[in-house]
Amino acid sequence: MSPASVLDVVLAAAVLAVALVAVLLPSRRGAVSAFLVLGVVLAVLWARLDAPDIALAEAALGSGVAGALLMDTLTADPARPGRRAGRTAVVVGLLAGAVALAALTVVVRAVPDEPSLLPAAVAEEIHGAGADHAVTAVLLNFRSLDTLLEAAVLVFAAAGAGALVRTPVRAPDPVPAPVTALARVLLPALVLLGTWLLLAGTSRPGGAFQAGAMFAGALVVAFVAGARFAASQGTAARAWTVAGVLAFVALAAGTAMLGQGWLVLDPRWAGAAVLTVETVLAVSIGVGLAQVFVANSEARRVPS
Amino acid sequence: MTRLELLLALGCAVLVVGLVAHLLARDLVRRVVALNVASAGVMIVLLVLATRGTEPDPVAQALVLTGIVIMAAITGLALALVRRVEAPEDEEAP
Amino acid sequence: MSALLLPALVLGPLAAGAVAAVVPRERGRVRAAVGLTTAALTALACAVVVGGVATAPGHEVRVALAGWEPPLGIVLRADAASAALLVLTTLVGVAVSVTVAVRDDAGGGPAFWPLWLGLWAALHGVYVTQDLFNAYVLLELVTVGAVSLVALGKGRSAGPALRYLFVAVVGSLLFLLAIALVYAEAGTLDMSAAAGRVAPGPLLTAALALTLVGMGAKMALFPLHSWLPVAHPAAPAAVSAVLSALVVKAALVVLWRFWVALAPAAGGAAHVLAVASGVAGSAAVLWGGLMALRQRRLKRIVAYSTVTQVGYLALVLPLMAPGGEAARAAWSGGLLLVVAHGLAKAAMFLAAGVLTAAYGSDHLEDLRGAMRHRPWVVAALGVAGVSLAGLPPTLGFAAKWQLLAAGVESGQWWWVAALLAGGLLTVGYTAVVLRAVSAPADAGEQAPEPPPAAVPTVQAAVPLALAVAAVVLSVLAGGLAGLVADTAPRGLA
Amino acid sequence: MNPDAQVHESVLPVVMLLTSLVPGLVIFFLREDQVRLRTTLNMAGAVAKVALVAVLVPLVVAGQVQRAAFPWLPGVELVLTADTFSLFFAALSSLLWLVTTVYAIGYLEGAPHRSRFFGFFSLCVTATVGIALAGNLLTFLFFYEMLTLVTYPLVAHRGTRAALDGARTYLAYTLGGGVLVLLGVVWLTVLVGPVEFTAGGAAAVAELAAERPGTATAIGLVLLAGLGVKAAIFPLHRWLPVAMVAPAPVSALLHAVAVVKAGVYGIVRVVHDVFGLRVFADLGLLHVLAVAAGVTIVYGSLRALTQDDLKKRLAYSTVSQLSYVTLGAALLSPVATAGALTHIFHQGIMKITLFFCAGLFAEVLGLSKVSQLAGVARRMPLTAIAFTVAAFGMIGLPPLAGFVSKWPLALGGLDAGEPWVLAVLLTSTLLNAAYFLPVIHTLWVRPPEEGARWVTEPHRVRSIEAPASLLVPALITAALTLACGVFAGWDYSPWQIARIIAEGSYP
Repeated sequence: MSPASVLDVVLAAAVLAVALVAVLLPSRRGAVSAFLVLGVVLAVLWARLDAPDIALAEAALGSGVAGALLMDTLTADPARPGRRAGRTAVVVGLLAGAVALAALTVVVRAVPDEPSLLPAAVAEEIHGAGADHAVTAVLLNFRSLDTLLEAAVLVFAAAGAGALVRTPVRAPDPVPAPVTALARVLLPALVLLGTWLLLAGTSRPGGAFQAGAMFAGALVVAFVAGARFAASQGTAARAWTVAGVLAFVALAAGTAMLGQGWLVLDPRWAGAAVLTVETVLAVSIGVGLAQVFVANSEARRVPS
Repeated sequence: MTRLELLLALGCAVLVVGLVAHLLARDLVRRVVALNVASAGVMIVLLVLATRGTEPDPVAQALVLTGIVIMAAITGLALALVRRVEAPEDEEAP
Repeated sequence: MSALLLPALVLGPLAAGAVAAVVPRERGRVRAAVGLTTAALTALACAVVVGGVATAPGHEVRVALAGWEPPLGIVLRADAASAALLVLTTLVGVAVSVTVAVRDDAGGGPAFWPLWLGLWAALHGVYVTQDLFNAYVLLELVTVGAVSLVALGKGRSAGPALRYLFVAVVGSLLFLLAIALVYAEAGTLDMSAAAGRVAPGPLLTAALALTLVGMGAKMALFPLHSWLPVAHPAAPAAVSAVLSALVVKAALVVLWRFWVALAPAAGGAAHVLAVASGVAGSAAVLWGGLMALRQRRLKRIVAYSTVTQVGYLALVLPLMAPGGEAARAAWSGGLLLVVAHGLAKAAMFLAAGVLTAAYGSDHLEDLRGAMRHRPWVVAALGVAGVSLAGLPPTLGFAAKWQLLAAGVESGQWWWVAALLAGGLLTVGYTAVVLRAVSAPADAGEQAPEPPPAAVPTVQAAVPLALAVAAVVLSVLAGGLAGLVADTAPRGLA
Repeated sequence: MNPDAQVHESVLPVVMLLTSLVPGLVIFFLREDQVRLRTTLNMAGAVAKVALVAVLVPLVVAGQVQRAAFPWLPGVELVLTADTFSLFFAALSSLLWLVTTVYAIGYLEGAPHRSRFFGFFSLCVTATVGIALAGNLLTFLFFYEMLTLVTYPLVAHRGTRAALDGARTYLAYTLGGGVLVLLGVVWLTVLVGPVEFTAGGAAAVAELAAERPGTATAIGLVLLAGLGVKAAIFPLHRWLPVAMVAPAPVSALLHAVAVVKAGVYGIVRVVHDVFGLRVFADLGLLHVLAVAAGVTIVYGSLRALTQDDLKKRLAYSTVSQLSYVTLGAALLSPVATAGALTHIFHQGIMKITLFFCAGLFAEVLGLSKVSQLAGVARRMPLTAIAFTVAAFGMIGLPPLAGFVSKWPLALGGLDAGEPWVLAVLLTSTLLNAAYFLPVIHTLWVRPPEEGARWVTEPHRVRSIEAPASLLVPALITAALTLACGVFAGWDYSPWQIARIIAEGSYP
């Protein structure tokens, strides 16, 4: 590979610097803000690394949703001064870190500069995989089990966070007028953007997860703006949360029963299957992430 | 130093920074942030590995996509737990 | 048939968990019904798959998902080791499901069901996946389920749950880096394919070390164990049973699979790491045993006992190293120990749950008289303790025999000494518990024995059933060990 | 042990185990008040076991060996064999189990937790018979450890602090020993494969001893040290006097039928049937064992002298008497071997009589100290007679059982060229007399203490001096003590059988 350009060095330095700031700032607010900045810097790095999907996902999920969750934590209780670790612990920790870093630096120098087996294999098989975009084909066909299980992680994280909620959820009340106004603009924009990402995902960067993150964003905005439906933790919301996983499992079981084998997609209808699963998955991810958010924002509230 | 080595080292550095901070921090939210930083470090390593050929490696990118979503879900759960830990005593009792 | 059912072992409970999550929390009976039905079907499917493994040529059942072979696709493969784990998981899973279905406060309420079923699915996945990254995703699913379940505990269980989450995620990140390093060198994520495409060097050494540390943290290997005695007792009784019996094993299985596939290619570095694992394991055996002896709360004793047992399991790596007969014995002994420990530990935690429910506390002082009022629960504790200590006539004895044979065979006397000492410590803390529950009748200074509260008979019977299973299965130890030994791993180069 | 024996695959050894295992498991589930059912089960199992032994003895003496084997782990089998030696020990334990069961039913009448007690009681005998029938070291170990576990609840049965402390000491010692036995068995099995007990020693072990004498010596030492705990060899004997807090029938089991016998039986099996006497002697271990046994004999007797507690005195006596067996097993002489084997049987019936009597004194009159027994023979003449017979037997007076086993031991010592053995036996006999004769004197000659409760309280009118279920077993075993001495020449007497067994050790 080419030697490192100045841009690479600058970008690397920026990432490292922001990461250090994010972990060094003593206040929660500072740490969280720096982390959000890290998300932006990383998105640039991802773009530089020819990974537009990741850049989108990072923007939407990594810093978008995670950031929103963190921000919400802050607003809940901003004044919590961090205690300091003991001096010995700090020294030991820093030393161990330095040793580990030195060792890892040696290790990564041994990484061979040649592509893995997989890009060629993907390129060979992508026709009939149901998506022209390679990343989508990997996610929804070649390694669909990973994707199914990842959706399951989200479902059960939402269930786990939901189980921590011990009082009924209410939307914030009253809502300041500017928030409502902003919501009216943001809501349709986010839904549209999500839908576009979803549809585009089969042939271009984008897909269920990025779209789901947009939908989640929309729901969170609606929640903050006081919309009752967004605060719901009822059966319908839970049903939407799990719909993606269930649809995926149904597809898997269906293909198995048809005699093709688990998750084996026939090229004739692979495209339709992929798009269908992606759509349900995107909605599920949206609702699921929103559920985690709602569970969080509620959990701090002392019951009256 | 090649770009590959530089960026791989960057990923490792971010990982180590995140882990050390996670272990040393006492504030729970900061520990969650540090964990996310560490996770970003691993993602950098994977994505840098994906750039080794002429075409970007879609599998490695898919892995990172999956990893990011999982990390978001875990962050959500972690923060819900942080809330619960920091909740007033009376709320904890069922 | 078994190949058809193999993916169902993962996807079935997963879907059932999702369905249970939709059922309103107020409808606890419905959730329990979903859970019990799933448990029964899962047990059936497990039996078919295990039967398939036993009869299949080469003792393996293999499915390439989505029709894609490695390196592109993900392969699920059940071998003899998977079969052993599936047997354990089925027994413990059914026991736990029945316990919670009878009265759901044993599991922390109706929220238990979706999380438990999801966890169950993930465990099955971990046992059978051949793909490194898939193993990572499954481990995260295990973590999410297990942590959420811990948080269902009474009192302040969120803190221990969060601590557990942190450790588990750090472990996963280290493992993910290890995966990246293997991928960087081998260009594939399939474990067996990667095995042929790696060579000794810093990449492989680092990958093995990172996996050892990462999985060590997840399974509470000394000195990364301190979260376990906090998190496991904080959980509801049925959850503690699942955590100690099964969840700890998920990380262990990943470590073993990774090790068996890749360590032989790593040369001398693998030997050094194996010794490190042995040292940590020995220290865990002694430290965990001594700490267990000092505890005055039943659940803490059982939790420290898990620290000890994880130590035994860490000894398997150095014991396998010389290859040949030793590797065969160590591998089959390790797997027998996983099953024996799982059954015993589930029995102990469920028994502890019954006693806690009956006496309102798990302080040994409060359990005086349990021997008289709850003899079957105490018997479960006793028999389980005997199996843990590796004494006949239990499965634990068969396991310990194999491990000792491996150690003697290869002249690794240090590990032999640790194994023997650990057995004595186990008897020690089991005896402390038994002594406490059989309160001296002549102890005039103590208050009279507290009358226990009523506990459903089924809940009280389940621990004994599990403990008896540890005795009965010892008859089948030979078959299991033979099956496992046929596919024993190579030693290190 | 007979090398020419024909081996028959048979279920009989398994049935022998089941006759006590099944009743034991069922009894656990009985309610406390189901006395009749429990008694029936107990007695049926005990009688069936004795009957089975009676059926097997002629077969085995005629040279048939009944064998049952089960694959366990790859390359390792669990083997049950009814050969002459195993049947010898099995006969002892089944016979004494039968009388002890009768005794225990009477002893525990109305006491709490009887289902638990008799459940473990039956498991204890199952384990002992398993030890007797074990055909290889692994099987021996299997039941040896099981015996420890099922005896623990019996020792702790009373649930008092003293009982729990005693049980803890018992467990610590025996499991510590068990760990060593485990290590030795694994070690040997790994090196030479599973070793079946073979008269005169296993060929594979002899090869090992020739090629790697150091390793073989180490294995032998580890095994001896482990077995030495239950065989109560000094200084590993400390648990035995402490464990006498157990109820009297349990003490009888510990001292006569099960635990200590398992230890010496194991030593004989290891020395004679695993290594072989000559191999063991060549390794230099025979001397070590003989000296340890000699020291223990004298030490136990000396300690017994000073005990006022009757059961404690008997316990130290056991320590001493057991090492007679060990000593005989460690002498390179067929006479000594036969004497040692005979003493396994004879010491059992004599010591159980003594414990039965001690239990009778305690139960009927509430007396547990030697000094309290003055004149008790007037009140309990039959018990006193039984005690006296057994005590004389222990001292080794002819024509009682003790003489039949001690005399060949002394001869064997000379035969083996170890004259110091004679000195040890003489000293011990004098000491035996010194601690038993005062008890007998106290019982029969000394006048009752003024104001002892049993003197002042009115004698409850009874046809005999004590409940029959307690007295009759003691009388039976006392009669056996006499019979084994008088009829030592009979074909099926313990002495004759022991001689047959002993021949096998000298191929």
